[in-house]
Amino acid sequence: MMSVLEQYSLLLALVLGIAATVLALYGLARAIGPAHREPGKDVPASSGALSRDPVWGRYHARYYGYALLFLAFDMEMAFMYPWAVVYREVGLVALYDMGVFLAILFLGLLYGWSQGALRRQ
Amino acid sequence: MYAQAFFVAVFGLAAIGFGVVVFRTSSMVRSALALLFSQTAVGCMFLAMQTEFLGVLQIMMMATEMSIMAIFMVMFMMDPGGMGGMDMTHQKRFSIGAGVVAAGVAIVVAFWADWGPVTVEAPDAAMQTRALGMELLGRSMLIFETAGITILTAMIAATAVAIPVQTTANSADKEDTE
Amino acid sequence: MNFAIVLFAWLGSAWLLAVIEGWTITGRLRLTAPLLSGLAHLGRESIVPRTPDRVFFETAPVLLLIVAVLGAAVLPLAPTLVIADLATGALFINAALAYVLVALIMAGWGPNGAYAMIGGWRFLGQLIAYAMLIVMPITAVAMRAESLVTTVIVGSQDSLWNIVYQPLGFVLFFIAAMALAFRAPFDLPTAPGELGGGVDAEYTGVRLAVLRLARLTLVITLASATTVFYLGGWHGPLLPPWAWSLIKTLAVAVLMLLAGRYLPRIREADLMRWCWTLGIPLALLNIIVVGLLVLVVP
Amino acid sequence: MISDPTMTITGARQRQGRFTVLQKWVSRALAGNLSCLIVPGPEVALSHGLDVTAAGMRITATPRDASVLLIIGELSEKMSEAVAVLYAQMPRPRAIVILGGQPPSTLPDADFSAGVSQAGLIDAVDWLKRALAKGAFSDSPEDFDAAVLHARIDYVCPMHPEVVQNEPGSCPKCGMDLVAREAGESAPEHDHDHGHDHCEHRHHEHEHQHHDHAQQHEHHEHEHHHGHCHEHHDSHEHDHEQHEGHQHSHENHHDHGHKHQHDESDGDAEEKDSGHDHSGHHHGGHGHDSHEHGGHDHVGHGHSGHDHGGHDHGSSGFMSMVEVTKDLPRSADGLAMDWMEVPFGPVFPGLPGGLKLTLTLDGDGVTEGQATSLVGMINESEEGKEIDAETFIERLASAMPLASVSYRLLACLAIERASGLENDSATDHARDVALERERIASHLGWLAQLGRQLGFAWLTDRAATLQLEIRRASGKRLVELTPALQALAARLGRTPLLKSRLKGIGILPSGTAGLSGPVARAADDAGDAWARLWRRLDEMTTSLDFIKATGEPELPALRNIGRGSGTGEATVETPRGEARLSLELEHGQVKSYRLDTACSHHIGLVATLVEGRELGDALVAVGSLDLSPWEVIA
Repeated sequence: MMSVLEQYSLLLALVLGIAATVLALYGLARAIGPAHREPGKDVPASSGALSRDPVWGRYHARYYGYALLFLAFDMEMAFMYPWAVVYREVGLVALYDMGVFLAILFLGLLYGWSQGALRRQ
Repeated sequence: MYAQAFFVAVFGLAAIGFGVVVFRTSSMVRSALALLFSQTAVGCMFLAMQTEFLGVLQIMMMATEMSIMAIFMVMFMMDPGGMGGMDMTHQKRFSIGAGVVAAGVAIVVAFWADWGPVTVEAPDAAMQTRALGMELLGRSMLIFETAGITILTAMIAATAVAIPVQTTANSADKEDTE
Repeated sequence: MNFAIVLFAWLGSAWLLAVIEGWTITGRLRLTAPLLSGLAHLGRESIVPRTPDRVFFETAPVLLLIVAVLGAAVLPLAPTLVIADLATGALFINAALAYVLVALIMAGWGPNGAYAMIGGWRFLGQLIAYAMLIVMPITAVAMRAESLVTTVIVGSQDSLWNIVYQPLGFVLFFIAAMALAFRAPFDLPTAPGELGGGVDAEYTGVRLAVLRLARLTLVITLASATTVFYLGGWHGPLLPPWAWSLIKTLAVAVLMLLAGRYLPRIREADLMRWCWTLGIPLALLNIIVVGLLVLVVP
Repeated sequence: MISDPTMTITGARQRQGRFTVLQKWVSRALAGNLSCLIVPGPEVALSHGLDVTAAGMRITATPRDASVLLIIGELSEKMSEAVAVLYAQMPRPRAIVILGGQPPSTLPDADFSAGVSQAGLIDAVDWLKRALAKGAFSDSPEDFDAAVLHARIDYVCPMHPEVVQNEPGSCPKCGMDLVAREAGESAPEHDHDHGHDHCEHRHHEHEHQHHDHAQQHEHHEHEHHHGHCHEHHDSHEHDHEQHEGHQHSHENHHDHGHKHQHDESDGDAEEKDSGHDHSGHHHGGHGHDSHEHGGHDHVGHGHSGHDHGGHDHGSSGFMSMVEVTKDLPRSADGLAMDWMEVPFGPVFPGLPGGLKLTLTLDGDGVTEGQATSLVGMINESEEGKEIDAETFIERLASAMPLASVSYRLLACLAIERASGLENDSATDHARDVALERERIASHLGWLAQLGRQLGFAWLTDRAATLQLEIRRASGKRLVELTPALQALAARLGRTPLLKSRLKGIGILPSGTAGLSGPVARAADDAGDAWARLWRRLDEMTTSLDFIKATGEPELPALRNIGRGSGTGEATVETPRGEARLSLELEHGQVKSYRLDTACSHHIGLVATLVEGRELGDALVAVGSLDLSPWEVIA
């Protein structure tokens, strides 16, 4: 059995190994031949029209209502996992405790729903 | 022990490095993702310090939350692509001063605080998670439920502020402007 | 040693899956097809679009591959056959797979093209829809196993697989996993018919090969996660444990690949609405039902 | 048939040194993995009876993924330009195959050309495999360049958009100096009129932008195009020539270690401002904008980028977001966003080839859109040019690849009426059967297209297989295929997600003007995309019943009209709606004609269908009209 730190190092080695493999592949591809630079080739493909105009602008994400509620739900997960691990051991108190917590969150969801946060804006 | 210190240092430097990138770029998305990777590096520091649950949680939560921050920045900031080369820093003199003072305070606290005896061996990661759960359901239950209420408040506040209410007056108004 | 065996097993499944995918599309079973197709990708030019954010463009495929493999690294093939048996394994998968989103945002933003950018931001919406349906069912799984360790989770299904114990959780998790893998019918960020390739659109040559490999690995990782969390992992009669793990994983992966052929792409608005107004209440219900079961059934 | 003795394809990759072992392997792999981009589109291949997948090529959605450019039929001038862009964006090694047409002037010679037939296609694939295995790498690959890849400059009068000249000068109407602009893509948009009140502002803005572009491209011409980043903040060097002072004065603002390119837009903004004589441009970037085009700032034109840069330099403290965003377009929920104009087409996998849909997107929502056809037939009878009746029929049929039998029939009927021929019921029946058979095939083609749009691979495969089978099937064979068609319809009824995808999308109520064909008939039900799907499936059944009752199909051929003269008019219910042809016949020659089709009317409905919809829904709505760009009469 490996120690925890050894396991982390293994994961880190995996990350570095993959990065190195990919770089090696890129090197191989480069050895086969370089990309030929030509006009129009490096413009993002847009189905036959040459659109050189940049698109980085203020982007209207229509799901921002969901996004706001999601942030709250994401936060809640910090509590759920440790709770789940000791749940059986603690028993009914844990269910009751978490029930209250989830009910509060569900209330928030219902409020958002009623106010129209759960739709495309 | 030395390996741990080494990795803490490496990830710490990475965190600072990405933190610098946050302000050195004029692209909002780049800035947001640099902040994300800075936070990820902090999560890796937690891992190197053998607080596994905290580290993994940090790595997980930041990915989604910083990405959502990125989209909100793209929605509401001018020139999110940074094509205008906008400088993201303001009030340079004041902020440099504030930064230096804050760093000084942090260093002083770090050296002066009584950190207690160094733990020879950190408890097993599985034990940590279990202990955290017990804490949540025992002594800290009230804090835990208060957090629930706080999150609820945040949800209600966010919804009330951000979501336009559909009333008849509102829709009539909208038709006027169109 | 384990490391090498597991890595080899993952590579083998990726290859098999690629063969099967080719089979469903062309109708011919060619064992060398994935290798030839990879080699052909190497032979094509890898165009870098006139991209003002080259860092993003270059990082995205590699990041996607890394997180897919990291996710698989904590999933066991057999009781000891796992790269890293972390104490927070179930959480770690979530953490690794959250970076799929980061990779897609990078791939979408990098080329400064409209199709790709819309694809990237669409996937953020998709994540907001499916993420809770990954996290909440896993919580219910952890409740039964009393642990986040993946090997313990498989061990807890010794007598009864989770797919029977918590079928609702399985259905939610499986749908969410398909959405995470952004395969059809959840291929909103790549959608050929709507975005002409979306986030994939600007990748060519060797970068495209890496991207395709990453997407394939992602499917395997998610199929393996489904196996570990719901299908009893290595449990099964006669065959050795690793064989059962691989068979189940491949079966789930093929199911994920095939389902998309027979379904039209989901509307983004529908996906979000259903996930939040139906999925999350059901996931909460699943937690409560499992909570009662855990306490009532010894 | 062209065959190069050295077997090197025109789009070969550069080889460095000798042909290495690695390159040899890769070439073989390339030969075994042919993927093709079909121009104008896969639906045209299907309607010509070409089964590209069976020939051994994978059909791809984008040029980036393609190694073969497969061109079917003759291309219009605008399509030739589009095809040059697509070819330029394909990664090497790449090859061109042309079936049944001349190579467009914008492309290099075809690597392989043949007639439109499955045999020709199979030959092409065989040839390509051999050629790629041997000649994917070359010592001296030719550069590909086309005029469309560089902007052409037109000079227009700011007051009279109809005045367009090739050279600078003054307007013949008002004497004002002509303004340079980029020709091509954006040109038609100048002329269109949505009837929206902000339309006028957009005119201004376009010109403004073109002005900008123009200068940049003039510069490129000096440079002989050896720079490859022709994006428009690339006018850096150009600025140096004329505005060195500006450029240097801004250098110190750009010490972020960011890419150089970003700096340049400031210079751009400066130049634009000075050109318009705005002295206070540091603070007034937006003021200038607002007076120019009244609050319409499309990102696509890069205004926002420049202006924000300007803001920052001038501001002493924090900027007010309210102030800064007041000129941006407002979305329905009141948020100020940048809008971008995105082309979908002419070769877009989700739409029929040749149809170009231009959408103004606000996030992934459509604020406005319009469709144009790049391949539409021109409704003109060239004065003094009389066309032989047979030639006229052939020409009309080949101009409408998606419904050639219907138009062949239409032309035959009109000519026969003009020459005063009586109807012959036996011929009529056989022709009607052919028409109904084409209706089934055409609707199947639409289903395949729907499958491509929705990523519903099974539907695409199934519908395409049936379409290929039915195209030229005998009456008996058609009757045999009835169960297969019924099974397809039943399957669609059971498919989950399909209804939620189509229901309520693209609603056209029954009163809408200009509706015809299945679209009109579906308007009597719910009038949405779902109703149109079922209307078409119903029509397939009805057509089958008609064929069962009537007999064998026979392709319409002109009966002997002698050298008759007169005028005649005929209407045919084509798969897409009613087509009407009136013509004047003189001694067996068509003197003049006038054609009116359903698609010409339907294409005008696109703007109302897409407005305010989500991008995916907008595309489904447009797709559900079953527009054939060929049948759009200019």
